[in-house]
Amino acid sequence: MTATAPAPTTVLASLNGALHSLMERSGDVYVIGEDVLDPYGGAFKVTKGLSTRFPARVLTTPISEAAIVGTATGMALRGLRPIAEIMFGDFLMLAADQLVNHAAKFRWMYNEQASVPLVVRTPVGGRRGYGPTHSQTLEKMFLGVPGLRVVAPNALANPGALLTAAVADDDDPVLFIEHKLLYAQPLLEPGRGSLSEFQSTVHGERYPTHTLRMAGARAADVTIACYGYAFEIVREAALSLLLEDELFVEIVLFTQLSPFELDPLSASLARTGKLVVVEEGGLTLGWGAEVVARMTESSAAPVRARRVAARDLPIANARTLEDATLPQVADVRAAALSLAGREVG
Amino acid sequence: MTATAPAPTTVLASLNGALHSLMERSGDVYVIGEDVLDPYGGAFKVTKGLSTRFPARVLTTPISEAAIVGTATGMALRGLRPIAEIMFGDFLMLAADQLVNHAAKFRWMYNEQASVPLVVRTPVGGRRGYGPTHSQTLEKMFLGVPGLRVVAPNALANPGALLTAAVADDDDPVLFIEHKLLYAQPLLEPGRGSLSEFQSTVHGERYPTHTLRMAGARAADVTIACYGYAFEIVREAALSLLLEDELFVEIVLFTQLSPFELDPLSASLARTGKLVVVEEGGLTLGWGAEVVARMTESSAAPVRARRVAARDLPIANARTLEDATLPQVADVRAAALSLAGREVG
Amino acid sequence: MTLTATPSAEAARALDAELYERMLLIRRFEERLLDEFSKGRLFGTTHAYIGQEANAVGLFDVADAGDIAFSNHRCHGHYLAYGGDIHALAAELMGKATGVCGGRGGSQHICFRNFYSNGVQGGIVPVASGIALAEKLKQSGRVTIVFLGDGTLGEGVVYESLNIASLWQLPILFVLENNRYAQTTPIRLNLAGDIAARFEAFGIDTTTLDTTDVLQVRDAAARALQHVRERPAPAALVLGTHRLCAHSKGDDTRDAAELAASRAFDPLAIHGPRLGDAQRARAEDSVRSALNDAFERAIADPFPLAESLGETPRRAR
Amino acid sequence: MTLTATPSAEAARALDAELYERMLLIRRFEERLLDEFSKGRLFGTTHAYIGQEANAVGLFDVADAGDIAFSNHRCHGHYLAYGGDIHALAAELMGKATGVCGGRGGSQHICFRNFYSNGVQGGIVPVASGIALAEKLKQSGRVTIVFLGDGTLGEGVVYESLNIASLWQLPILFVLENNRYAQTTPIRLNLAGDIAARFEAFGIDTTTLDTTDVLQVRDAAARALQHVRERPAPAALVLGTHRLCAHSKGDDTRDAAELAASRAFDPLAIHGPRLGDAQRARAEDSVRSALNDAFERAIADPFPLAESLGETPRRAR
Ligand SMILES: Cc1ncc(C[n+]2csc(CCOP(=O)(O)OP(=O)(O)O)c2C)c(N)n1
Ligand SMILES: Cc1ncc(C[n+]2csc(CCOP(=O)(O)OP(=O)(O)O)c2C)c(N)n1
Ligand SMILES: [Mg+2]
Ligand SMILES: [Mg+2]
Repeated sequence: MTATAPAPTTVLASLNGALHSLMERSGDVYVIGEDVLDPYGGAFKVTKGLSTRFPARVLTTPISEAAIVGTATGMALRGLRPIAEIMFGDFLMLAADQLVNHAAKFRWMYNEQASVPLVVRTPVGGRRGYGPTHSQTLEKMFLGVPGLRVVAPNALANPGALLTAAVADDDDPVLFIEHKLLYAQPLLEPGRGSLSEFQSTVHGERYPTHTLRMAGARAADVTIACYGYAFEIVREAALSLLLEDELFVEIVLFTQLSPFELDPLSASLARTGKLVVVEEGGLTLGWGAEVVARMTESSAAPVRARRVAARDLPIANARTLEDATLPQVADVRAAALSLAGREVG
Repeated sequence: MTATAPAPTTVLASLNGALHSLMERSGDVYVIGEDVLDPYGGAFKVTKGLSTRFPARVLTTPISEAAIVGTATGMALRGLRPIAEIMFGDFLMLAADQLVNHAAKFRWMYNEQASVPLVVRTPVGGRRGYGPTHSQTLEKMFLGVPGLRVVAPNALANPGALLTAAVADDDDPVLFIEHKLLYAQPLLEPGRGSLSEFQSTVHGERYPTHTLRMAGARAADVTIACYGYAFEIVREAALSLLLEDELFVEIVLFTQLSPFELDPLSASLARTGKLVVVEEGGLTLGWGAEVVARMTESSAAPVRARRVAARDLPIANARTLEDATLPQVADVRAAALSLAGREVG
Repeated sequence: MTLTATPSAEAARALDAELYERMLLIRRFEERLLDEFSKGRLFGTTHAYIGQEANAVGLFDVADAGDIAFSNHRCHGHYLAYGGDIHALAAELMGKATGVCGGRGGSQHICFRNFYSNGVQGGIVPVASGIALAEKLKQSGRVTIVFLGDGTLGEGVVYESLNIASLWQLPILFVLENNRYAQTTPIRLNLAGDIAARFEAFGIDTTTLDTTDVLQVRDAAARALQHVRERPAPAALVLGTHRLCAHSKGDDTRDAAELAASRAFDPLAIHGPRLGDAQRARAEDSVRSALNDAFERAIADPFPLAESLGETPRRAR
Repeated sequence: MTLTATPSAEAARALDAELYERMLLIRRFEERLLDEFSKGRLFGTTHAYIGQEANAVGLFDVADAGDIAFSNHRCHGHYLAYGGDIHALAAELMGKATGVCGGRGGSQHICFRNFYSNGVQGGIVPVASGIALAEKLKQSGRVTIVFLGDGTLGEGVVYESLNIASLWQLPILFVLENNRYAQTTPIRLNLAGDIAARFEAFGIDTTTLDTTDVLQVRDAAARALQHVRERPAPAALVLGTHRLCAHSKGDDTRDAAELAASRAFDPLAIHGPRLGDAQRARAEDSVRSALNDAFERAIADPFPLAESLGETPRRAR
């Protein structure tokens, strides 16, 4: 992120670079969380190098998720820009009261006399065999909480820029959701590499939404909405639908999950009338439920929709079970084909 | 609930009677929570009289919501049937980890070697001027949590029988959601009193769903789905739609919120094609989002839908603001009329 | 307003009068509020500070003007002792647009200058620690004061915060008001072991006081604040006290004899005799007129308009 | 298996051998596991008990067969000392259908008879209290043993549970394994004050031990269990120990000199000399064959089928 640093090549490098640059630019930025100090640099290494460069501003904490978020909230109330790390998203449950009844409420409840420019980062998601308490995708529980923004990077949207926006340009608390499998993922660019088939339009500034179309293709048959790591699955499904089934899809990729601002999706849906929503969290009351509900309520024409999400089950340790619980490329393909009225093989 | 006791006349009496009867019938039933002892009998009096009759089985606790749920979970794991009370539903946030990562997970994660027959009761909802931290309707955050059932009584479904089912006949953890304004509400019977215009069909046994139709009316124009206190608003709206607008509605009133089992609603919607979902919680990712999403996905014919819910804001202390935040009869009327293509006055 | 050496007799008399009037203001404010409730001018709930006035008044008298306070459900007394605007609080409690939070917060959710409160027990404690940390980092010299009841020692996050406050030597004063009740639950049914030992186990300097004499509270608070500010390091002040009113409105299940015995600890009755009759009457007059003015204005003030709710549109309207 | 008076020399020798073999089983099991990880037969993560074996082995040797244990992320050693089936654990860790939880739980989420574990720090403590309460109410005479690491003293719910356990005099033994690290964080960076004082502040009888001698742990555990069972009342055992392996897999950031010094506390090295060479060799043989058998069967076992997930249908398939 600094002028001299080489351009980052992975999501992890992008996030880590953004943290370095944020701390460099402002003495008000603090990092607070468990095991965030070097040489470890955090369980997923996102805070690597920070404590070496900014020893006074990287605070390793006891194992106290509620107090981590509460303490960071207090810092933010007094004008600092704290970035809290919750080691696994599963442990957000321990900080739920702090997020919902404290950080998110203060600004409104105090009638705009205070604000809480807090960022809470956390890795989520499965596919690493971590079992039932270290693999969940629980951000859905925080979508719609008044006063809280929920943002998720992906490999396409510049992850570091998103994090920078959340820390430096957002005066409200932001829950920043990082899928574990994204960290090692190379950054993507539309029209290049594995996205060579796609062209992208960007809507919004701070937390942009990308609409991806097959370059030079005819009108799309189906719209697929997703965020975060699900984009990795969706883009693979989209390519195989194109190559194997000649089905054209349009992908609408969100970074701001809540509040819901779905205009780009409405626009795509006006073209296709068919919507698949893909996410890694559990199906019921996942992000997709609100997306489908809003589209159903607001569309002039009838909407046909399918959600692809995890089964409403805990995430098992056994890979066979984990795979069968979490959404896969084949599920996205099946949903799109079924909506398009094709035989599902 | 006992053979000799007079039939209860309010929701509060029904719940309290059920607790008395449950404790009488089984020595395994315990009540655990803050300020549950007589003479106080709980902040909303639901546990009144229990500690006098069963002093060894009513446990007043420190102000420790996480440990209340955790302790009750441990009791349930070892074969007791604990009923925990969380004084205000807002404080469920403090027990979120216990509910999501402990109570709800054990049975599945331990491969059915254990079960957690726990009931967590809690009063929710606004309209009493209790302000931002004592008025919320947060059960939506727990809908869809694998392994957790969420049940809500209303003035029509026998509330005591529901609670009895949750305690005595359900081996899984149940979150039992009681709206504060329901307590004083007289129990209703279809075809009688304020429900004299309605006839009801009941689906399901343990946690039944009621479908209410206007007695002797022509086919309904709109289906309205709701639960809990929202039924009070919905039935008032339904009567006024009938009398003032000659609009006929069918009400589908749920008691089991999660897992979602929506067959009776699908059936009603197959008749009307138009769906209004009403709840007191915030709109975004409320119960209604999942209801609308499922109906959209599963209906053969296109579904037209509107959700009526609270604005996505904290609940203010000032009555004017609280009223403007929470859904009102007029909102339900407006949604139904707009779906039916009528001018909204 | 830090601790001074033995004041002159005149200064001591002036201080006595000041402290008395501030305690009286709180007492009469709360009484007025309960009265307005019974008249239906107030909606919701309230937790009066009657009987505990010496704590907040003694403490804030020796706090610095820039110090920060985070309070709980029983916050009116803290707010008034802090110097909060009377009319703005009265209006807030009536849900008026002119309230200190525009009617949004109400009784338990206040923000005024460097004074904050929230209604979830315990949750404010880490937030207060974070405030103390920010002020330490900014080297502002401000102390953060956080209020807890004895019952709130049930909440786990309190201990997470004690650990962090001690580990990082934060300039925070934990004020534990021990009225031996949590709502209707007597302390023997919800607290095991020893209160001071709980703080001390985290390496926090703790002073326990069992008095409702405002002068004694003031002295102890001055010492504690000095410790916190100068080290800086956290400290705890465990203040034995007596709630001489219901927990919120009508919910007093305590035994009559016990309540009667508690009346002997009324801080107004203890401190009052240090003033002359005329001084006390003047205090009553001055408080009455301040309260009348505040409440009359608040009663006349408008309710907030639904439009002031913010931009989030309600669906289906 | 309760505390007995001075045993005969023969009984003492048999006990020595038994304790050694149990510790060795844990040691070799964990080593085998880390090896299987590097061979890719295991997926996910694991937290080995290497270096801490004396705690679980000493403790469970004097626990009753019906006692209940609730363990944490570092549970393999506890499970094996409890008497858990070796093959069922190996299979569980490989995600096999024959695992102790059918492959659903994995390393941190175990249930076997009266042994439970979960992977969220602290959250198990109130659940264990509830178990102890149930057993007290049922008058079963069972003691509940709950394991915590020093780092887990950061979690607030632990203190909620200490308060309740003491208030209700629950038959629960808190076993605090103090290896002075939480993942990579040394205790000086995350713990203020004093560990024993934290338990004592809640009125809990606490014994602190700084030894990795299994015989000493066993004696202290026997006394603590007796206290818990007979009063009944909670007690805490604070066991100083040394983790002689990475926190999970490769994440050891500790200084080499410190690690080398820790090796002096290897409980096998301390207890081993009480056995003859032949006895030790026999123990190695017996453990090796038990582990080979368990792991070979586990490796050959089938993975669970997706169909065993349960009835909840996945959408859109
Ligand atoms: C998390 C939480 N649980 C429960 C309550 C309800 N409640 C409000 S005040 C109170 C008692 C508090 O007792 P204590 O801390 O001793 O303060 P006091 O009321 O005696 O001043 C309770 C249980 C709450 N506000 N927050
Ligand atoms: C609530 C929660 N926060 C964080 C973690 C991640 N984590 C797993 S083990 C561990 C360190 C635990 O330290 P300690 O309690 O001392 O036990 P030890 O690992 O030393 O045996 C951490 C932070 C977790 N599992 N649960
Ligand atoms: Mg109290
Ligand atoms: Mg440790």
